[in-house]
Amino acid sequence: ADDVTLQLKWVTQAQFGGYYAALENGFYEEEGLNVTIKPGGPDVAPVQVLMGGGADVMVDWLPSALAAREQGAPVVNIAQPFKSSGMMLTCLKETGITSPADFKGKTLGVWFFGNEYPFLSWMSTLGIPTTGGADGVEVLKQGFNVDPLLQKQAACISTMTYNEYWQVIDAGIAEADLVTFKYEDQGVATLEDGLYVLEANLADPAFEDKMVRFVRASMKGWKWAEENSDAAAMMVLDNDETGAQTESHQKRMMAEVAKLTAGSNGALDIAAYDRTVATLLAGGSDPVISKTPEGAYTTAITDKALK
Amino acid sequence: MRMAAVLGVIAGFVLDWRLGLLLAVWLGAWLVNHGLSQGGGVWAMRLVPVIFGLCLLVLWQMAVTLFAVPSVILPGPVAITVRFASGLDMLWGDFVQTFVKGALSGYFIGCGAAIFAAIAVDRSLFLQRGLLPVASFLAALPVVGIAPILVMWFGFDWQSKAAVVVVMVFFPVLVNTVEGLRAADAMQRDLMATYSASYWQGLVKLRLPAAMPFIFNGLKIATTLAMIGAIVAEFFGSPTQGMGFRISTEVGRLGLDMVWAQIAVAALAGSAFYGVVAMIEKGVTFWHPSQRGR
Amino acid sequence: MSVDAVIEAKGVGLTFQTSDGPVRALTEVDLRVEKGDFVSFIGPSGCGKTTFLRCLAALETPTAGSLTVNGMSAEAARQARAYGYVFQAAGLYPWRTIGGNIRLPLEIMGFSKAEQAERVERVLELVDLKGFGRKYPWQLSGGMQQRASIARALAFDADILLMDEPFGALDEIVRDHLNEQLLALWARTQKTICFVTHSIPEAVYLSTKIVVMSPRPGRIADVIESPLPRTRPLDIRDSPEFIAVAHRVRDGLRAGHSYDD
Amino acid sequence: MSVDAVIEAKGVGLTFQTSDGPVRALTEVDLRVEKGDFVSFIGPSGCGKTTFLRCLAALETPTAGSLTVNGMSAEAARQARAYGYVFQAAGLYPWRTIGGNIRLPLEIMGFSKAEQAERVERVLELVDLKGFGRKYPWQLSGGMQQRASIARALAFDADILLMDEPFGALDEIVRDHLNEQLLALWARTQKTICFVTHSIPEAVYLSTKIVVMSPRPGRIADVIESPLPRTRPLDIRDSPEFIAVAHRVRDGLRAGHSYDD
Amino acid sequence: MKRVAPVLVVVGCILALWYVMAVVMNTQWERDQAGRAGVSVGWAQIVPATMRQERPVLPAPHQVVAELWQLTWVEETEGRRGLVNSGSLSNRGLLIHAWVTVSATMLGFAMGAGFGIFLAVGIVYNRAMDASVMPWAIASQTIPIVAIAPMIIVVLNSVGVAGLLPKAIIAAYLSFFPVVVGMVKGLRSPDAMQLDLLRTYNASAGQGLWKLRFPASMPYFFASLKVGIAASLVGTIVAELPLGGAGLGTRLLAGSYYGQTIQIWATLIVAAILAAGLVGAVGFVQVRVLGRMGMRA
Ligand SMILES: Nc1ncnc2c1ncn2[C@@H]1O[C@H](COP(=O)(O)OP(=O)(O)OP(=O)(O)O)[C@@H](O)[C@H]1O
Ligand SMILES: Nc1ncnc2c1ncn2[C@@H]1O[C@H](COP(=O)(O)OP(=O)(O)OP(=O)(O)O)[C@@H](O)[C@H]1O
Ligand SMILES: Cc1ncc(C[n+]2csc(CCO)c2C)c(N)n1
Ligand SMILES: [Mg+2]
Ligand SMILES: [Mg+2]
Repeated sequence: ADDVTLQLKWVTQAQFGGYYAALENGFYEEEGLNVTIKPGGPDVAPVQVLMGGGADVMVDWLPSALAAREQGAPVVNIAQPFKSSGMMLTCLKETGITSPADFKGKTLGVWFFGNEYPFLSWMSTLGIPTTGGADGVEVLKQGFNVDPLLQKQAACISTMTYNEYWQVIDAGIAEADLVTFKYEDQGVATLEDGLYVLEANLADPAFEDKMVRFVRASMKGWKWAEENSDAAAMMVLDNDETGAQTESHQKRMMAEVAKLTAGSNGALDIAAYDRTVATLLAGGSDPVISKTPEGAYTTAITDKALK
Repeated sequence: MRMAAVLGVIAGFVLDWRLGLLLAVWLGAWLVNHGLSQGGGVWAMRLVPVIFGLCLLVLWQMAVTLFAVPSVILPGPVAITVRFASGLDMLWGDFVQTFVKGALSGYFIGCGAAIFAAIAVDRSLFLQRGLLPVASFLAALPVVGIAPILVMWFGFDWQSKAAVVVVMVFFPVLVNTVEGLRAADAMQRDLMATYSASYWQGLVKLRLPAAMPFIFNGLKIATTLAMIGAIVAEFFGSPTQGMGFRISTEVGRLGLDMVWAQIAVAALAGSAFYGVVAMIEKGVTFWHPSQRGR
Repeated sequence: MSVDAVIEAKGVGLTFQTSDGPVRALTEVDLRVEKGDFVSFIGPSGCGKTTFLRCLAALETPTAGSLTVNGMSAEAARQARAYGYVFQAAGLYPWRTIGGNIRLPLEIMGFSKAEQAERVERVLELVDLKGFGRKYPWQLSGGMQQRASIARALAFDADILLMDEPFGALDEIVRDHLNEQLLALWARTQKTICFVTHSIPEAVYLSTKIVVMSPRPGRIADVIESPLPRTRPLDIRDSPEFIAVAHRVRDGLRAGHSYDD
Repeated sequence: MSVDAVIEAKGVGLTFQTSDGPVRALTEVDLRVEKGDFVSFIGPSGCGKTTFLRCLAALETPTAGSLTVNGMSAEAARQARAYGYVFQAAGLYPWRTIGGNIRLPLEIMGFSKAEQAERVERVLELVDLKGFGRKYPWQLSGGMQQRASIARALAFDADILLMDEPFGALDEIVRDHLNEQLLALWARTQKTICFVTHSIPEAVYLSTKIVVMSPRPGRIADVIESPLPRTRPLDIRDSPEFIAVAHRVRDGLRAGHSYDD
Repeated sequence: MKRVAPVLVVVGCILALWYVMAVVMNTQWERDQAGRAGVSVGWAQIVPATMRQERPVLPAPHQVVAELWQLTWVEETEGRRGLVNSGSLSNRGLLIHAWVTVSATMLGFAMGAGFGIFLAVGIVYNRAMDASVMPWAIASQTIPIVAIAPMIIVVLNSVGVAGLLPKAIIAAYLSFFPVVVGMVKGLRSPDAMQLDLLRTYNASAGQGLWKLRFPASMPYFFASLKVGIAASLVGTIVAELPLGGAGLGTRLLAGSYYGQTIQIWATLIVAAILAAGLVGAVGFVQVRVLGRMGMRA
């Protein structure tokens, strides 16, 4: 069997349920692949791992992948299992925020480490400076969890529909006490969890073939996970070496993630891609990328995989 | 010895000419240093560590260039220097946020508190027996565990960084000071007793001066800890400025040259901080044999 | 009695409690020292000389017997700052200059700044160290340091001087010299001096009264009143009286010494 | 000459280069020591006694003059392990037992295990420490430690014994005792001994030859051949010859001593 | 008893203070919750409530103890993956994580101590190393290795260095420094006389090292090993953060992602116990070795 190593963008959790489902159900094996899934973490840059040869393929968000491309790391999107974005800004109602116009003068929690690009381009489309002051927003580098909101250190924090949002709820704050702004609804959605490989590797037909099989099996895994979300969540749990994940949280996450992957067959939606690029380029004085990327995706893999 | 080194270089060339080249440069620098240190002039001895450092930088650059290491894995010193020069404003802002606000304030508070605590511990046998073991247990708590908690307690800005630094430097300074306060020998103490000096007179005129070499030991260790503590704490939440913030963000953005520029700032600032404290030590403990010897 | 007893010890004993059990350092020590006496204590290592001096200075508390200094308890005498103590090693604080070291007791006892300066000058002169006030201890030779430490003990005009082997670490010639100076000082100031030494000639040369001690546990083996005159040139040491006293001291010492160490 | 010169120094000088400029520790030292001599070096502190002994042992290299030990250079003699050196303090390694300390030079010189054990036993007996081989240094008194260090220097049968104030730290009685023992040992083994001391009686009591040195820079002021017989009971020290020699030594010392320290 | 009582009293005081702080720090949340629910609460409700929050700012001590118990004994005996049910230690409990961390710590410590001793010997015996190594060793410790550890781990991982080794390298980096400093001091601790003695025997450099410098350095050696092993543990935990496998570091972080304060505290306590245990183990060896060498430690 051919070895494939997949580097995740984050720790083992239901966000990556499709890959674990494919692994546990033997879909990779059926394609003649021997897949290793490496969990990521808050300080792991998947592109670095890829460049260093530690993985063949990685899960990453399009904005950070494009930024990496500009930095001289030639990564290419080969498939896009996530159709819609799960990113949102969650605010406490008591802060009086009802629309993005109310952000001015408030403190917002934002994830960095390459996850800040969607936020920055949103703010620049809104024309709000992120340097603080009465007309701008004060930005905090949000840590790993939702504490800043609970401790009221920030008026709003970044959350994912499938993860942090539920942690806020679990902490005891009612949905009615929250206001959320989905990037999807604000028209600034960017493509999330896609599969990326190094451009140079694609020239090798054997590698290309491996990826075709990998994408095919992965998508089979995702579709299975959408159907059987509770069972997929248990597979995630079984693969969690840290032992810190809880069953209830992962089941719920799997169900939420299923909503984001629904409708994707793995092929990159070119229109969505162009929209993401446009959003990123529109970044005002400090755009995430400075020129329209060339060759940042290929449909060749999905074309073959989906035949 | 020299023979073996030359053979090593040749073996390197045989395996891979790039490896051989690296080894040859290393051997050359080593021979120069060896010669200088045998010669033994004051200036020659100053030169030795400089040559050693330059040699490391040259080897690094050569390795990166010869083996074509991608810059997102490890940039070379030249690229880092260029980024350093072009990013001075940003580096300065981050430096002020992390070092001046976070590390220094935490350092002063932590060291001050530790010295006062040491005096209290020294005064009371009870505290000595009770507090020291407990404090040493608490000192074993890893920073990475405490940092998120302190960020949660003290907020995102430099105050929480200072708090982490306080926690980190407290114990080494405490232990050294307690030990130092015991350093006055029995005869020196008896002398105070024959004058029937009060506790405070004994403390100010004998025990604190005698403790200074020990206290400075602690203060020197604390300098490197302060730097590290302030940077690490920023990983767990920070405003959008600071050396730790920049390091973690730029790793995510693959701006490795900026990351290394920050590391260079940290090393320079840390070494300078250490040097300053060592200089003050020299002034304060001029009387101690370890200072007189040199 | 016509003369004042400066020190009066009756049945003094001291037992140290150690982890290996009690150590009897002194037993049944009776001694009377009069004003202006120069008393030497001599005896084998570990016989309790230092311990007895420390009892006098209230640095240790006897566990038996009674001890008065200047008619009060040793502790009261210490608090009244009745004596100056000179240790075996000079024990100067290295972070203070010679002047600063001599000033130390004066600062603690609250003398005025002017008085401090004046006294420092005076005692520096007394011990022949004029001009060395601004040097640090390590910049002086051992003999000079020892004189500085004597100056320190003299600075605050205590009547009693307790000296524990002050010249132990010096060479014979320097020692002779300091012995002469000490005698001169004693003659000038009429202080009462208690002096511990290992050297028989030194003890005989200096003292009006020699206390020979024997160990296990520390006892007084002999008290010898010196027949020598108060003014003593160095070559008195070749006189028959001197040699006779020295012999008596040596015999006293021999008796108490066992050769198992 | 009929007897062998074990040590021959001609115009030996040594200048230390220090950060404060050169320090002349020795100048123009001429000395001849014959086999079986017991030579004492005496002189004020800092006159270069230790330095000269260290030159003999090739621990320092003279900067002027010529020096031969057993007919070869001092360095060659060191490499031939021609002498045993006894330092002022006992200098035993605290992590080795007394036996282990004595064994140290034997291990280094590559004696066989059996030979080591045998020699350790022999020298322990020689210095009266039989049965203490398994004790650690700190379990012994100062005098016993000093004897152990002498045993260590004796263990490998060097002809020359260099001793730098070996009894400086001991009390007078113990010192007398060790002096007697050292004389007995010397008589038994016929070694050549160079002995540094500060004590005039000790020098006179022990030596066949007394070298009086004077400082700034270190020179030989006087070399006194002792008229005393080789066998010397302790009370020889009260004899007129002894006192005469002692006087001559003291005068030699005085001459070289300045009282500025 | 004389030794234990003060410790108990101090621990008691800390616990009392801890409870007070728990109430103070957790009150805000209770008030906010009440405010959001539109009810008013008094101290009588707040105080007990602050001690049983699920995500307290500061968990009460008994909550931490309960969590510790839960994550060790209960998990291993009753857990689905516990020792009793699966035959192997559960990765939900803390024992296996502690073990993983300890093994990397020991490996790193061995590497670091070995390297430190090597450098120290070099510094003492070679003038070129003496002049060049120390300033750079100091500078190396001012590099915030803890901050760049994740990157280093990723890079090492990508060049195929995986498993215990990358963690051990970080641990070694942190632990070599105290060993160098202590050992240089220790190897230089023999005084001039002890060194001269060997010269009079015409001993070789190797003999000087084995028979004098090493034995003389033992007290310094152990003192620096104690600092070194604690540093090694910190290094391992830091190195584990980005790895996502087993280990206390990962576990701390995992607790952090999901805001499980109580679990973080429990993990922290385990880490501190480990540190104390490791330092204690070194101390045990120290007493033995120094005792056999006739030194009173
Ligand atoms: N603090 C102490 N605890 C226990 N034993 C002590 C203490 N101080 C002294 N001793 C013991 O008391 C005895 C007398 O000691 P002391 O120091 O008075 O002797 P010394 O006559 O001054 O001897 P030396 O001439 O060596 O100075 C010794 O056996 C010593 O071991
Ligand atoms: N390594 C050195 N560097 C510089 N000067 C030195 C050194 N060793 C000794 N001296 C100086 O050389 C002179 C002679 O010293 P030495 O130790 O030989 O004297 P000594 O006669 O043994 O004195 P003491 O009786 O105090 O032991 C002194 O002035 C001393 O300061
Ligand atoms: C430092 C840090 N960065 C990002 C996240 C949030 N997060 C959790 S899952 C996920 C999606 C990754 O594909 C993201 C961005 C975090 N909690 N902490
Ligand atoms: Mg004494
Ligand atoms: Mg000498």
